[in-house]
Amino acid sequence: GAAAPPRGGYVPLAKPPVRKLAKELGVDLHTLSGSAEGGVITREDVRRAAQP
Amino acid sequence: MTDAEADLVILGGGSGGYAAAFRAAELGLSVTLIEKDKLGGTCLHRGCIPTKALLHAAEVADSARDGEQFGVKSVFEGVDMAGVHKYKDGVVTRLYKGLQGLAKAHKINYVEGTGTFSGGTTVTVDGTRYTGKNVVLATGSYSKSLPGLDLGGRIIASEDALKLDYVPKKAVVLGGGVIGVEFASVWASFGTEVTIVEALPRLVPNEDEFASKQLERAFRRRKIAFKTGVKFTGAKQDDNGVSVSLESGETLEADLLLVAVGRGPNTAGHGYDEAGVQMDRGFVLTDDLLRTNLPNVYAVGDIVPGLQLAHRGFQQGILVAEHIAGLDPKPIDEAGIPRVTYSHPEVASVGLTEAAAKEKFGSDVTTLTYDLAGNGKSQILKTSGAVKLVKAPDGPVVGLHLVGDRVGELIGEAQLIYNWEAFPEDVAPLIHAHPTQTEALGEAHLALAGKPLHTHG
Amino acid sequence: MTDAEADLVILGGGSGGYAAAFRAAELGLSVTLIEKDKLGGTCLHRGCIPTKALLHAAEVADSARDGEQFGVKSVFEGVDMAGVHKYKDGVVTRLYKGLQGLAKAHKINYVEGTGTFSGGTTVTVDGTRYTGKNVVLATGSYSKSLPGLDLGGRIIASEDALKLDYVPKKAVVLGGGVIGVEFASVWASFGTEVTIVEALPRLVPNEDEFASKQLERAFRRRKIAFKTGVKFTGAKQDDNGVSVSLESGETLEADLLLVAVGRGPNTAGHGYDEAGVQMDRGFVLTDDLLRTNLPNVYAVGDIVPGLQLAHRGFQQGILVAEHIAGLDPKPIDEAGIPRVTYSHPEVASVGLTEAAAKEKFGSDVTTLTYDLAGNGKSQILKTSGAVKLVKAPDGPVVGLHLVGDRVGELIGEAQLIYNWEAFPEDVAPLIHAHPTQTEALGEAHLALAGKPLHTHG
Ligand SMILES: Cc1cc2nc3c(=O)[nH]c(=O)nc-3n(C[C@H](O)[C@H](O)[C@H](O)COP(=O)(O)OP(=O)(O)OC[C@H]3O[C@@H](n4cnc5c(N)ncnc54)[C@H](O)[C@@H]3O)c2cc1C
Ligand SMILES: Cc1cc2nc3c(=O)[nH]c(=O)nc-3n(C[C@H](O)[C@H](O)[C@H](O)COP(=O)(O)OP(=O)(O)OC[C@H]3O[C@@H](n4cnc5c(N)ncnc54)[C@H](O)[C@@H]3O)c2cc1C
Repeated sequence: GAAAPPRGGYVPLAKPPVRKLAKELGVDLHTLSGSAEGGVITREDVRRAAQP
Repeated sequence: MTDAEADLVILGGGSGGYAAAFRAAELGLSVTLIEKDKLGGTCLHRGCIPTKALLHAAEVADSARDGEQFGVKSVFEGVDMAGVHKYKDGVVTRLYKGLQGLAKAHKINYVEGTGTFSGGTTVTVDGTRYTGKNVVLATGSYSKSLPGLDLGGRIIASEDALKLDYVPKKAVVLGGGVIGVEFASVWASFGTEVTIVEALPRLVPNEDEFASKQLERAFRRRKIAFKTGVKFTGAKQDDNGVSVSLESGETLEADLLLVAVGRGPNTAGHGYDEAGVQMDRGFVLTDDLLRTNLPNVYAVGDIVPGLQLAHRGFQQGILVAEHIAGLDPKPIDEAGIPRVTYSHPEVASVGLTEAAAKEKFGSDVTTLTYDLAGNGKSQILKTSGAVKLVKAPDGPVVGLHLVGDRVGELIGEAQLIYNWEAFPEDVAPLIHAHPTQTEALGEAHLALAGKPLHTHG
Repeated sequence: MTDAEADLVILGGGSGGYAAAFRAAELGLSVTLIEKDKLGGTCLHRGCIPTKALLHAAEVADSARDGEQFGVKSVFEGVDMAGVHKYKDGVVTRLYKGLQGLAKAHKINYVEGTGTFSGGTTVTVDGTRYTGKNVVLATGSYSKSLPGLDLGGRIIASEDALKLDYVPKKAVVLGGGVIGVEFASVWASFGTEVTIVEALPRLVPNEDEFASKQLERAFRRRKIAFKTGVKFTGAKQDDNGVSVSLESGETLEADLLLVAVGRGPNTAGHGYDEAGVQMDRGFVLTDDLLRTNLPNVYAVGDIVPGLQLAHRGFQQGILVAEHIAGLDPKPIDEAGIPRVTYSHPEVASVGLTEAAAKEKFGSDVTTLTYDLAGNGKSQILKTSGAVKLVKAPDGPVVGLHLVGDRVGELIGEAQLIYNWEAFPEDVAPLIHAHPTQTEALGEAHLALAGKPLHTHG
């Protein structure tokens, strides 16, 4: 069909389990810049951000 | 008998109770587990396992009957119920032995007997008082009936249906939920003429409407009759059969009436009421860490309102043990618990139905349905069905619904997607193994991400 | 004929070629797809799909033969090869129609004919020059043989094995990789006495050693003979049979010798060499965005060194199309592509073998094996096997390996775990649906996270 493809919405630059971890640790991914290739936010980035 | 103490006293050795026991023991707690019947409870002895053995025998029967479609000269000459029971009981026995071994390895103090909750954190068995630092109530559920409908003779519940030593010619199944649908499927495969009666407007009414429609279509093709949106008014039985009357005025004649109208919490007569456990219509009320209103008293499994599933019991049991041991377990998202109906075809889901998602996120929820007609492996299996995804507006996939033979095994992947809050864009780049049924999940996510592969864009 | 132009000219309409075509069209590019035989290529017509149809017919045969174990009075009276082919061809035809419909819907300029890459970005078919802004080479692969072993008569490759109109009494399968193992499995189910000969020390030698051991045990039980670590030295055939000699001095007599020693890249005679495409032993060399050494010339699928799998071709085709369209697709992690051998039992894996992980991460790699004997659904299916996890030190799960009937469908979940770099602790709280085979994956992760549920701690 010719219909425009559905928009997927915003995907933060982290793999799903890391996003889930961030949520559990109360870390807002939008405040982080990822350390991995392509700016991907890693588990370590999240853990570091979660430290008091 | 002398009284005994433990970190944890658990009343009921079913899925919820034994999971709590094993996990607590792993965490170094001393555990007393009280069970009046058999370790493993409903699921192992009268539920999940024996029904799935019947369903597999049913699959074997169908496969032999349909061999010609695949070029295989196979003949189906009927079912030997003694043989079916031998097979089914063999599976149960082996798993039961394994479970008993685990209880031993975990050094659980296993007490055989009927326990009564005596208040505080004490359970009494035959006069002996078992006092724990904490108590877990896990007494499970029983097959309900309807007012005026007494079980007995030709009117049976799932427990008896599992033991039947013959294949009924005609059966009426009262209730189109998971248990009713599974038995209907088994019997139809064994050669029974089955009619399902369901008061709600559709089969598997807790599922997304899409799943009901798919299942109903498949059952129609299998000549499994069903009457939905119609109330049962009464049943009469004699030596020749049972006659079931409906509000519509219709009467159904059969050899057997299976009553599968739900399961009630087994919470009466065990001292709960007397001890002041807060309950609602017999279900024990808890907070999201499974704590009852009484200090150090928890409840898990089918007695807690919500999904009545064995793995929910496992998950709750583990959570309670970890909480008691001082870990910090997260509350369980009930919607994240996968649900499978193991009929032919299977129905599997995790997350929200479209209706629930719209209630939660508004009308901008998007959905996508991928038909198994486009899935090579499903074509090879000659099964039809579909996958439906539900997506929150600018958000992750919040519901996955599948219908088709063997799709129950796809729920493992679906469960990760829902619980890890994946976006279609997370799944889309991961091209699935060809040819598998998992590709249907893959294609659905590809399409939802705006990059369909084997579908019209 | 007038010459034609397009954004993208693709040589070869197999998995890799058509995926590139469809995705490019979705992204608004004009596409010419040149195919000399049938859209769908090896996988649909001579590979994945027809073999899996045979394997399902084999499953139906086994099921009928073993019905008694499940209490089902079924009889297996042999295989009707004409019926098997009708079934198999029916599946292929339906999927072929679907694929042709998709090509039409995507407005692909489909050119039937043999193309020659003429350098630059031009492919010539019967004198007509098709020039693209970009060219994708996707000419696939062919069944190899060994020096001095000519195909013909009783010595056949997979293409002929798929068309066989009888069930051989005795067969020798040369090669214990995925194709050899799958045919061995089919024929054994159909009643053939099979011997596999593999030069490397184990069956499915690309898999983790664990998987080879599990598969070999299962094949031994099925009375499928195999000789590993032994080289083939020659074969002779006459009217009565074929005799296969081995380096060990042994001679095997059979009706048929299936040569399944791998597939070579189909890159000769299409102008690649002449145009200066850089190749190594016939494979086209590319960078991680599938670019050859020539500007605007890409290669995908079996002609590119690596896993020869249809869904790898899909993934590569999509990547190339997206790259050409100016998107920014990420390079593919070859280890993240799921691998399934669809024999009875199945072998499935994603990520690294233990050996590869140790090479990459050192000896602190941990592994965990969970036996399907503890998995209820596998017991119900009467299948044995196991799940093995490989974990990086202080890191995620980097390898998942499964053996057992139907475990191919679990690779969807495994694929997410590997590619999303999940830790066992991420998976552990998600209790899997009971009773499914996915629980084996769940239990393995629970155990690896230090909180086993249905295993000894
Ligand atoms: C036919 C059928 C099929 C099912 N299929 C599935 C399925 O496929 N998948 C799934 O997830 N779920 C299935 N279920 C549901 C599943 O069996 C239940 O959710 C699960 O068993 C609940 O676990 P539980 O620990 O709460 O209770 P139970 O398993 O019922 O265990 C309670 C235990 O407590 C004991 N007990 C009760 N009172 C006392 C007392 N006073 N003193 C000592 N002991 C006591 C009982 O003997 C019993 O062993 C099925 C159920 C049925 C009936
Ligand atoms: C028996 C068998 C079983 C298999 N099972 C599986 C499986 O279960 N799962 C899996 O993932 N993979 C499986 N494979 C592998 C899979 O088939 C291949 O990986 C896949 O087909 C590769 O795709 P491709 O596009 O590179 O090449 P192909 O599919 O081989 O397509 C190449 C196409 O190019 C055409 N062509 C070649 N030269 C020219 C020319 N000069 N002009 C025009 N057209 C040309 C050919 O006709 C062909 O259609 C199997 C393979 C075999 C042989």
